Amino acid sequence: MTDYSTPLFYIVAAVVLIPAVLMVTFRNLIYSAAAMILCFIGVAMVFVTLNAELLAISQVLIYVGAISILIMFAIMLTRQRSGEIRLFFHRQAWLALPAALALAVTMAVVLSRASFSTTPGPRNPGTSDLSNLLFDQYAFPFELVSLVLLVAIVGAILLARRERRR
Amino acid sequence: MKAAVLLIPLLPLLSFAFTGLLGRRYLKERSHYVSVAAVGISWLLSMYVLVEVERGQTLSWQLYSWIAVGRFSVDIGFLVDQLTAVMLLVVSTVGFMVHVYSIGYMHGDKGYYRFFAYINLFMFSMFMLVLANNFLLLYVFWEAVGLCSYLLIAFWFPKRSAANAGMKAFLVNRVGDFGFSLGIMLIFITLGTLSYSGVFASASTLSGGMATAICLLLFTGAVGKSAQFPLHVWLPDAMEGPTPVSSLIHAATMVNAGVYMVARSNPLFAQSHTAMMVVAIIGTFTAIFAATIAMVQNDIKKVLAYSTISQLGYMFLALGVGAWTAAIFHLLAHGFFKGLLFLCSGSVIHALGGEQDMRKMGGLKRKTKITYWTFVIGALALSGFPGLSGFFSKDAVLTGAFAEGYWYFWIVALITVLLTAFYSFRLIFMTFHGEPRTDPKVFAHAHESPRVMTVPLILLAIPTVIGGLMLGIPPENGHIDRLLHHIFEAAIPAGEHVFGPLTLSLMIISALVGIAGILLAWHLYERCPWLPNAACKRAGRLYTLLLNKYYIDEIYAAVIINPLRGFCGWLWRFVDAGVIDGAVNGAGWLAMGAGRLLRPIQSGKVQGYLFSMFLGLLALMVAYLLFNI
Amino acid sequence: MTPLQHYLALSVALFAIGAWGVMARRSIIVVVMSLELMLNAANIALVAFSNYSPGTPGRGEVFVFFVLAVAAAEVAIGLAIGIAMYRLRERLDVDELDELKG
Amino acid sequence: MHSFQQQAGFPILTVMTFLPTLGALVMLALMRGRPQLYKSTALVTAGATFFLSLAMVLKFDQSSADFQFIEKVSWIERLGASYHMGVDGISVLLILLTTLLSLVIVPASWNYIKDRELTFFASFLFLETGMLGTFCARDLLLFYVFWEIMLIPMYFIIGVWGGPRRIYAALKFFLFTMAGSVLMLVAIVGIAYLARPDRYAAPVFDLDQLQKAVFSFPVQVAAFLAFFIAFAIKVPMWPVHTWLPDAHVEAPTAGSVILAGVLLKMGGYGIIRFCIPLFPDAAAAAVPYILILSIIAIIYGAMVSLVQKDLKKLVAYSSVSHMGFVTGGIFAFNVIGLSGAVLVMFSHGLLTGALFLLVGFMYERLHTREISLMGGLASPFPVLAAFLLFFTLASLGLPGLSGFIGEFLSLLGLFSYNKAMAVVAASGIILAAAYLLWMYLRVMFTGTRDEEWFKLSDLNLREIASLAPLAVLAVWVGVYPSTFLNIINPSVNKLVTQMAPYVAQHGGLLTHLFASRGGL
Repeated sequence: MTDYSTPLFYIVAAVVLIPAVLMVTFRNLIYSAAAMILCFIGVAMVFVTLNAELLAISQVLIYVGAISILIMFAIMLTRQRSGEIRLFFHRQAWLALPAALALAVTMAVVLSRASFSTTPGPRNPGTSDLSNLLFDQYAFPFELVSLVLLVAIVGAILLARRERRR
Repeated sequence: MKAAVLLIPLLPLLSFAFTGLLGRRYLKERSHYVSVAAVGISWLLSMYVLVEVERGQTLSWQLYSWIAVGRFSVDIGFLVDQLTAVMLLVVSTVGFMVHVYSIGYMHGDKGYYRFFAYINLFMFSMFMLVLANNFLLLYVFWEAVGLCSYLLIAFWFPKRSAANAGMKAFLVNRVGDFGFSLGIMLIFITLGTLSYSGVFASASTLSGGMATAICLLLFTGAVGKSAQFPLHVWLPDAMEGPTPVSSLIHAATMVNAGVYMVARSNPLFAQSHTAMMVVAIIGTFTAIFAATIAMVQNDIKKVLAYSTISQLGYMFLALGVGAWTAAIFHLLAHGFFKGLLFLCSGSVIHALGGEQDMRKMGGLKRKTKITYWTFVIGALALSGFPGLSGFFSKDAVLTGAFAEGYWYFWIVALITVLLTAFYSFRLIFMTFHGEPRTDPKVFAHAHESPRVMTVPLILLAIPTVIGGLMLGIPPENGHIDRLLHHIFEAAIPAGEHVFGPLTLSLMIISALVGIAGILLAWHLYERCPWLPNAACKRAGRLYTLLLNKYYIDEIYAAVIINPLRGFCGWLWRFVDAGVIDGAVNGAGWLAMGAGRLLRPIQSGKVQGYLFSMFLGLLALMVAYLLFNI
Repeated sequence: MTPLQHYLALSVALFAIGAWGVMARRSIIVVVMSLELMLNAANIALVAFSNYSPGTPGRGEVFVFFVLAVAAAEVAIGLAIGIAMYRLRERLDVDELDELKG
Repeated sequence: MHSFQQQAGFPILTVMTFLPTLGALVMLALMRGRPQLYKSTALVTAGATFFLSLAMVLKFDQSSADFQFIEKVSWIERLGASYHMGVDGISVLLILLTTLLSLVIVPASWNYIKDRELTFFASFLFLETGMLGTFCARDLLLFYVFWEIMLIPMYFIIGVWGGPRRIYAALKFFLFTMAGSVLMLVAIVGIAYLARPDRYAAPVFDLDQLQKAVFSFPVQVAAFLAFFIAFAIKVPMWPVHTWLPDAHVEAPTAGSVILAGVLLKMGGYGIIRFCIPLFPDAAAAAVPYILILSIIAIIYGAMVSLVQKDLKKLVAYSSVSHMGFVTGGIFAFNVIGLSGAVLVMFSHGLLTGALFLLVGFMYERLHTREISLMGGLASPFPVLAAFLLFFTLASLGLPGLSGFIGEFLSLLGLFSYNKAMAVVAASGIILAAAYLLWMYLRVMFTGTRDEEWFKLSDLNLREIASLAPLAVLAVWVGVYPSTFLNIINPSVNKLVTQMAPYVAQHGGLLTHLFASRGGL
């Protein structure tokens, strides 16, 4: 098969990066939320290119399905008078961008400097491998994560409950 | 003899305690019985001791060891010899007379008991001073006497001037005592002992320079106590105290302590000729210096005060030139007639209801007969009228100075004789002769003082008249010379003095000069009273200079007191509060400041924190890149 | 095959954008969203590494699951706080919530 | 060996030290709210402690120079610290002073304190324990413990019952002393470890062994400086004295009496007991500098007192000046100087204690300490005037009273060391007379400023009772000092002979050093 992977990668990268930038720069929250969803889909596509289908599907399920909706709810609940949304901090905004870029550059340099022993092409781990790892080697973290989720649920309910005057 | 010597100081001490404690509530106006009796008995005992000493019996008796620390051991002890006997004579007699006199003078005063308590304490300290057998004990009672003079000068303490005068007296004495204590320390360091016998025995081992240093330090004490030139400023102000005090302390006893100390340490002084010269120079200068001021003073007691300073100058002159016995003879005579003069001035002030300014007196001759005649006797003795005690003792001093070859001292002394005669009779003419210048009401009931005051005057007048004849004839080896010869033999310069034509001519010269002074005063103040004012106007600035006592007090204030006070103020504000406290509080403020500086970092903005975290991450990575940690 | 470095570059870029969003935006919700971005960037890197590195396959991907779980919990809590804050202050700008000032 | 069994039959030192604490605890526990009861208990406890110390003085064997009434019980095994108590001549005298002053202040502050009276008396009794313990401790760690125990009650006394600026004053007092004592702790631990016979033995805190240990010169200098700074702050010496006036102005009367009467002696005692015997070389080397500092203290203290407006500040600065004689006398390193220094400490305790009592009585009547607001007090209060005159004269060094003996001996000691220094120090007595008499004039003489004072009562019997013992002792020391000199002579001689070789060796070096600069 002809080598479509490189142009495909660039398309997928674009699908990820452009909405990300839009998300951050959009004035209206709804638009930035939509951009985020697009970005998550992009990420799912990246997983696909990395032969991690299971991950891609779970990514779509969780991020696009659950978390984005959650954020949409949050946006709805905290409807603000649209007028005064000031996009950035006046003070820190101009500092944040260069800082982020500097961060990116340094990380890139560090990564480029580092040497990884890499096998030539992407390998193809099946779902069975994942499940083996997940349920015997990492069983304990798995249980732990469930605990974390439990705590998060209880916490979220408590925090967001409408305060009843006692 | 031993019992007598112990009792002499003990009785006044006991009566001090008795009157002091019980005086306020119980004794009140009866508090004089115990104290006068005590001093009277002491007087009798002193006479007994004098007679014993005349018969050649001396005593050196050590009561107990006072301080014993390592090499330094000092004990409380008595030394009674001819010199002590003479001093006891003066102190006890004048003291007893003043006690009797004070009954009348202090009558009705609110602090009656306090007066007698203090004056008894003074008698105790003076007796102990004279009886002490070592330098430290002398120093102890030297300051105790200074304390009593402080208490008695500031007796009427509600009066600000009296309180200031008291403090001034104590402080100036203290300056003198500073030198005295250093002298004592030097003696101990070089000779290892402080008792008279020990020190005088090893006096010859002293090197010239050390002897001079010691003598000069001791002499600073004498200058302070006997009000000689640099430290004389306190005596005129001491006249704030009641007159009996001025008579006893500031004329007859305490001020002589300086002369006694120098006389007592004659073996030391004999070792250093320079020290003797310093004593003589200061003595002569003070004599003429004080005499010039006395001429223009208008307060009756101030005149007598300056006259005392001047006569003390005479005594130090005599000590300086080596005429030791003459100095003591003059001390004795001066004690009597100056005490008498002060008591007479007291009775004059008493008669005029407290008036002390001579310009508001006059014509008291008729009113106060006894005071007048005793005053005249005293004045004649003071100005060296032939026949009276003053004549013989002053003449002894003059001939002593001339015979030793110090003719320049003799000339200055002769001028002072003239001035002395002048101011003493100026005083008499202004107070007793001429028309009364007091306002009629006061003058109307001016009366002679009660008998309890006039009897002591008469009793003191007797020795002034016959004292000279008894002790001074023939001059140079009269009774007093023979008595004190043994004491001063270590210090008497060689050469035999016989009563020859030289001494006779000197006597005549000084007598004539004295009489000339009297006539001058008579001419100015009796015959033409307008002359003095004219003379003063013409003299102008000189007169004001003398009137203000050469501005010595003002100079001291400007040179020492005010700069010292200013410096101390600066010292406290700048160094203490500024530097040290500044540093301490500064450290405190520093901690606070640093805290306040760092506070804004906790701005509470989440973004701020995130931002600094990122910067931290960035820095770490850059560090990794650059230094490849 | 596109080499590992490309994926890493992508992950870094995404991470930087997320960081920028977190630091620059005022509303809590956008901050949370940008946080998600950063987490996804991490996921990309994880998966990339797990594929290109030797050893038992899927080691990285397993980890992504955990990241997902935690991210979900985190978003829940973040938004809950945001809503609670909104109810209190009517405004959601992060720079006005500074009660914890020193 | 002078163990307590032979001499007193019962551990007299421990009983004496902890009796006040016992009394305080009993008071705190049982007598809250019953003023008559706890006041009398306080008096009884202080009285009992005083008589115990008196018994100790009588039983004290004045011929021997070594420590007596020894009590030694091992306290912390592994640290080598033992509960080792013992007294020699100098500590006996200072203990007597402490118990006397503590007894005297109880009646004096009978109605001076308005609120929380019980804790006031209790804290004084705790303070007394701290002081007595410090004088008896023969073990460095024990000494440090008592040194700190002493600090806390004093802090409260100034902080709680003080005047308007009491917090600042109490804090300053505490921080100054704390800074010093922390330095000392470092030195204590240092030398304790250095003095260990071998690497694994327990550190040595016991003074007897420590004195045998020989430290190298730099160690000696460092340790000496640490100890000396702690004690110099307490003395107080010149540069570190600024806490004293503030502490005195704000402290209540009884607090000032104890602060001036005893706490200042801690510094002097500490120097004699620890700095000199443990680090002889360093002490000998430091002599000229310390002498210069003490002379500055004498002159500076006297000069600053001249311009003080507050009576208590004046007396506080005069204490700085008097304590200059102490350090001057000590570091002259001869028997005369050292006995003089100890006597100055004893007499200064009596006199300044009495002066503060009098200032307190005046404050109770006039409610002010400003000299400018007073004037002519002698007419309305003759007895008060008499007592104040007596103690003013004693403290300006009038011969025949206690002040003179100490000062003269220290000056004489200083004189034999170096004449020029002694002359400058001796000028201090003129300044002393100046500021004290000037104070007396402005306060007592001149016209009475305010007529109501005549209605106020003069000193009552209780107040005279608290002053009388101090006056009697002042006269006793002045007239017959050998009773006190015999007590301290043996230990003074022992210390001087012990220091003689070092002074000779170092003396030469430094006088040579000074001579070359045409120095003193």
